[in-house]
Amino acid sequence: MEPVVVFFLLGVAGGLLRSDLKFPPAFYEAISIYLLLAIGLKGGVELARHPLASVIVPSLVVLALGVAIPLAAYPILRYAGGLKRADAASIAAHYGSVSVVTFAVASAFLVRQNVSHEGLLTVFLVLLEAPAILIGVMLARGVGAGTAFGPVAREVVLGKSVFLLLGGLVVGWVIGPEGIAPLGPLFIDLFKGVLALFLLEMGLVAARQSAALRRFGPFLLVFAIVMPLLSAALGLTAGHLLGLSIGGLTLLATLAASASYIAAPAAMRIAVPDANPALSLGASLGITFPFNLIVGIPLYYQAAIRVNGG
Amino acid sequence: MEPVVVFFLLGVAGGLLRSDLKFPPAFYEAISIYLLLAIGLKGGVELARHPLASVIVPSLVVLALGVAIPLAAYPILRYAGGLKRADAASIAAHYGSVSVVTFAVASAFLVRQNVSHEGLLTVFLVLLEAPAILIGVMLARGVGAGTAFGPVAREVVLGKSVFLLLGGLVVGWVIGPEGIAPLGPLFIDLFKGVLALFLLEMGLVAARQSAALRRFGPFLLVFAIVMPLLSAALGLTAGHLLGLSIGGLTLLATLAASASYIAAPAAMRIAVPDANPALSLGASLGITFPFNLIVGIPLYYQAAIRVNGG
Amino acid sequence: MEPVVVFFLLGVAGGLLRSDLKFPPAFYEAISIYLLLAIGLKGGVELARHPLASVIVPSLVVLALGVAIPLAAYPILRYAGGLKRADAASIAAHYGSVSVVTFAVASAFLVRQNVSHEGLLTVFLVLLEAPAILIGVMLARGVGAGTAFGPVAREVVLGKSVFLLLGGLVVGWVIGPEGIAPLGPLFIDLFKGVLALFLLEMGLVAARQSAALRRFGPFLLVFAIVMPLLSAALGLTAGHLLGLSIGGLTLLATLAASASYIAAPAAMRIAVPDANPALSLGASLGITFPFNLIVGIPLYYQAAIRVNGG
Amino acid sequence: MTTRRKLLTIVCESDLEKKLGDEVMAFGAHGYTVTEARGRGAGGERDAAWGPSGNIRMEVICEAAVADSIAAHLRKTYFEHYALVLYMSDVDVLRGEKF
Amino acid sequence: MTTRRKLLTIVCESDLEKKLGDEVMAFGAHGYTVTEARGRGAGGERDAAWGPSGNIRMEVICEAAVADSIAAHLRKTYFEHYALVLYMSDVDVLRGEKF
Amino acid sequence: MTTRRKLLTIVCESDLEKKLGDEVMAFGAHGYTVTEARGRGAGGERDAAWGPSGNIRMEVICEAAVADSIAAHLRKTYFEHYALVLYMSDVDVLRGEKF
Ligand SMILES: Nc1ncnc2c1ncn2[C@@H]1O[C@H](COP(=O)(O)O)[C@@H](O)[C@H]1O
Ligand SMILES: Nc1ncnc2c1ncn2[C@@H]1O[C@H](COP(=O)(O)O)[C@@H](O)[C@H]1O
Ligand SMILES: Nc1ncnc2c1ncn2[C@@H]1O[C@H](COP(=O)(O)O)[C@@H](O)[C@H]1O
Ligand code: NA
Ligand code: NA
Ligand code: NA
Repeated sequence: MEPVVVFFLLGVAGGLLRSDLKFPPAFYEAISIYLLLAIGLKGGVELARHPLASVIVPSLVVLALGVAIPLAAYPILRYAGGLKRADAASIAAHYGSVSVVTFAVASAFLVRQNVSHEGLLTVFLVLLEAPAILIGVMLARGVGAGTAFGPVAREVVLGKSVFLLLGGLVVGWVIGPEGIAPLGPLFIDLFKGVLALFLLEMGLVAARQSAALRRFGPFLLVFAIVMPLLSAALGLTAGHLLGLSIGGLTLLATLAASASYIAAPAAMRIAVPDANPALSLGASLGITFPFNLIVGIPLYYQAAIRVNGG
Repeated sequence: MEPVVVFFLLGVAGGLLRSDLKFPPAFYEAISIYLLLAIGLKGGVELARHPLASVIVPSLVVLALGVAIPLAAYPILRYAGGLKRADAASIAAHYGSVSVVTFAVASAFLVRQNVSHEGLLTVFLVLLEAPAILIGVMLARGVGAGTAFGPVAREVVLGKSVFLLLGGLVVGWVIGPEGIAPLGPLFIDLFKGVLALFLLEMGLVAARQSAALRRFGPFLLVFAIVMPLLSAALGLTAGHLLGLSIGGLTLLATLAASASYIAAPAAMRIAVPDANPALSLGASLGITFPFNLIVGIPLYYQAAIRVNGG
Repeated sequence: MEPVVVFFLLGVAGGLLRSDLKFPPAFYEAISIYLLLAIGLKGGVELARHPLASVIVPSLVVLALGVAIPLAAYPILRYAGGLKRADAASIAAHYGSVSVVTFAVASAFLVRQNVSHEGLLTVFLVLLEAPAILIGVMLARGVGAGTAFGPVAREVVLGKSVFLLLGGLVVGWVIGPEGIAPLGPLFIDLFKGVLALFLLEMGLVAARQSAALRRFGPFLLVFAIVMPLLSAALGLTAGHLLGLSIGGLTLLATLAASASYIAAPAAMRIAVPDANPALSLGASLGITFPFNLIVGIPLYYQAAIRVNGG
Repeated sequence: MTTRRKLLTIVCESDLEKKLGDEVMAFGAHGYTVTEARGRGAGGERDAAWGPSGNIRMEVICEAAVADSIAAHLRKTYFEHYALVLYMSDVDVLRGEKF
Repeated sequence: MTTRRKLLTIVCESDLEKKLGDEVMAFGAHGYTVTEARGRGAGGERDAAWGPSGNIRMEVICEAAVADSIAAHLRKTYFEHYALVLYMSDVDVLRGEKF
Repeated sequence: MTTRRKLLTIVCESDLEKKLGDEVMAFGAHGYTVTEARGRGAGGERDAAWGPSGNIRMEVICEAAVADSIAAHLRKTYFEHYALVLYMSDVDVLRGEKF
């Protein structure tokens, strides 16, 4: 098992045993800032190696993926699950958006397998963060006259997640490989250790979220495991269209399968007040996140091998 | 002098000069989490090299040491020192338990002397943390019918110190040397620097604690220097029984001699309310901690050489 | 462009676009503590290579520089700018004191140019921090009978900036090159990455400060660009007197040109209450800081080459 | 020397801080003070261990009429769907014209 | 529109947070709010510079009878051995049934 | 069982904490509690994003006469040049002799 995932399990154990370990809020914040920026930087440096024009078509395909997943999730939640409109829309937004940490764990997994991937994937990560959130708001409110998407769009794009990822991407692209070298000890070498710390904390939190979920019956539990598999299939299809390598396929499937628990919750809380956050966080963080870490990523990797080899 | 100890002295100077330097509480917390986890991890990786069965007998000996020290300290405090029961019990608990940072400084000291030690020592560190605290509660309350040790035991074992040390130990043991490698830049390479930062902060705090102690007369001052010497002798005896190397002997003596100022204060504050925390912290952090750092560790090392050579 | 400056520009962009990215106060504090201590340490280690006596004359020259700059700035602010006495005095203090981060960026710039500098420069940094603040208080209050400079002097010297720089210097000097080695991964290798993070945050803050400045008309804006050029010229003169190398000249010019936004604001706020902090911070942080980072440092380097070559 | 004003205290999830701050000002308050908080209530424990679980505590000193209209607005807008607690008391302020 | 309730504020050492929270609920309160604090008092300065020296500030809105029984309990249990300060005032709440 | 005292609350820029704490004690208070804060007011937003932009919130429980003399002192010393807000209310304390 990927070492950083063991830290996650330690956190889950602590949460279940009700250990009084708690990260100070400022520490949690600082680690988040670091991880987002570091991922952006690394992606930007990779990106500097490619001509910018080659990014356009793949980006459009990935944007379509970011729209398709919440549109696919919504009817399942609304009609198969019988959830009320706001909840279905909010959960759809969470599953259409992405988990940056799941992406980071999948990257670490690939490094251990000695499998490389396209630099473009970090761009995909950024591109997938926002669209599903906007779709979610539309699904909840309808595309009526009175709906103002501007503020929500602004909120998401200038929200700290996208700002740091995108900002890191641009900075990495500007300063390039030699520029990043003296910053490497912080942003590259420490990355995996900090990720391990973050996963320890997320384990503590996830243990509590999954407890909250129990109240809502088996449908969400099943959804939180089946939906990532569907999304991963969509991701693999999109990646196959784009001719991605095995590493790229694995990461795109992981992105598709992952569910947001940072950007989406904050945005949905304001934009769709009548959605219950315990449902969406319980599913995305309490079930899907651990599922992807432990079962999903290796699975998507195997699938990527088949798709690429076939 | 060990470089990290110089940081401690800088902190003491700042405290005495009343500098307005103050670590934000979240920073102090974050550093503590890091140090405890890193020590656990390193120990766990070491441990993975030994068969688990060989741990049992040494563990029992060390547990006995953890019981013996507070039982030895209590009558001294109560009868020679004339302290009231609760205070004697609480201070005994502090001196029976251990200071993780003193252990870390002793390890750094050994690295500078090019002396290695058994991987087991981190296990001993974890084992010595809790028993003395329980003994302290018994000494304060009596072992009567109405006494509930469950909650105290639970509190200590799931408290963040033991949880992180033990959790780190297990994670290190599970992921082993290759698993820790990519985490090394954070958890190994930075360790000593972070320890230096922590010692700077502890210097600031210790300066204030030792000031508080002045109010309580010379007995505690003498106790805070003589008790570590007695405990170190007990530790050396136990280590000799176990056939430890010079490095192992030094560390076990240091553990025995060190007094807790994180786990014990929190537990005693709840379990033995009528003990005055200024007494126990003044002695353990204000006197014994600096004494061990500056005088104790080199002394225990010399003693370990004699014991091992003899 | 120096990579860390790109992080600053990202922060400025975030500030202007009103991104909701915000560093937790404890993170900002922790980074400040780290940077000050690391700079002190590095300087102390350098210093250990020189005989202490050789420091005395240069120190006196640099102290004179620290007195001359605020005395030169004050009449400009008061009579050319028409500012009221307290404001002129406070701004003069800011420009006479120094910006530690500007110094760090200039050092990074020199490393990229493969230009070395005298170890003494960190001592100069410490020496330049305080005198201008005292001069500022005198200018504001007059050197009358009732004026108590003791408290202000105490405040500045034991304030965390000077304490950490000076403390780091002493510790570095005591432990020397071999002592610092095991601490290097934290205090040396990570330095530039942490500096980048800090500059990102300062960009967010500077964007807001420069907005505040707009209210106060063009004089301050011009002052905030012309004054550093004048000070840099004074710094080059002093450096030439001392026979500094090109690297040393660049750094001393940068120190002279830089304006404080940590130590000076805190001290002036208490000592000169009727000075408006929006003016001094708007100028020093909103204009002079970015100006030095982007335009100033390369300029002072070019000038240093001429001075040294001439 | 002192004037009587209302002190309105709001405890709610951190995500609302920005929106609430703007609304409070729009209703005629001239300022507010925010501290980080955690707590327990009908919605369970909110322990501030990570972003979405933090609370804030916002205090607004203002005229009684302003306090009432803010309270009415919050009641209408947030009570149904958000963890939000609100209470009022009288305080005596210096410089009454400031609030 | 509003109901009168008691606001009980407790300032004490951080170590007590968990225990106090449970006790307050056990005495019939339906919630509480905690913020980090530091301070000075009879026990000297508590500057939150490290774990054992931090305070918390806990607020409980509840019925007067509940406030009184909590206060009586705290007085009995903690006054002698802990740094703990406690005060009460009246506040007007919306949704009085909540508290 | 309880005694009536004044609760004086001061919100101001963090830089004043040390000075204010000493002054409050000098005027006869026996303690105070401080929490970190941020806010908005006549002086614009103070968002605590970096050192100079943070606020503190200080509470002092004391006798009415002490509260008045502290308030008068703060009014004289700080109102003109500092971001500082101050308000008072009545609270009921246990152990009245402590305050
Ligand atoms: N009775 C109470 N007294 C003080 N604070 C409360 C009370 N009830 C709730 N709170 C605070 O308000 C937040 C939201 O409350 P609730 O909507 O009841 O979950 C809680 O997390 C607490 O911080
Ligand atoms: N008069 C007071 N006003 C406000 N807070 C106080 C007062 N006295 C004590 N405190 C707070 O209560 C804590 C414990 O007080 P004590 O038990 O008096 O040391 C202090 O650290 C302060 O935070
Ligand atoms: N009406 C108000 N209600 C609550 N807090 C306020 C109010 N006005 C100002 N404050 C606080 O006091 C600080 C200084 O206020 P000011 O001097 O008006 O800028 C602000 O940053 C707020 O934290
Ligand atoms: Na997804
Ligand atoms: Na011990
Ligand atoms: Na200068």
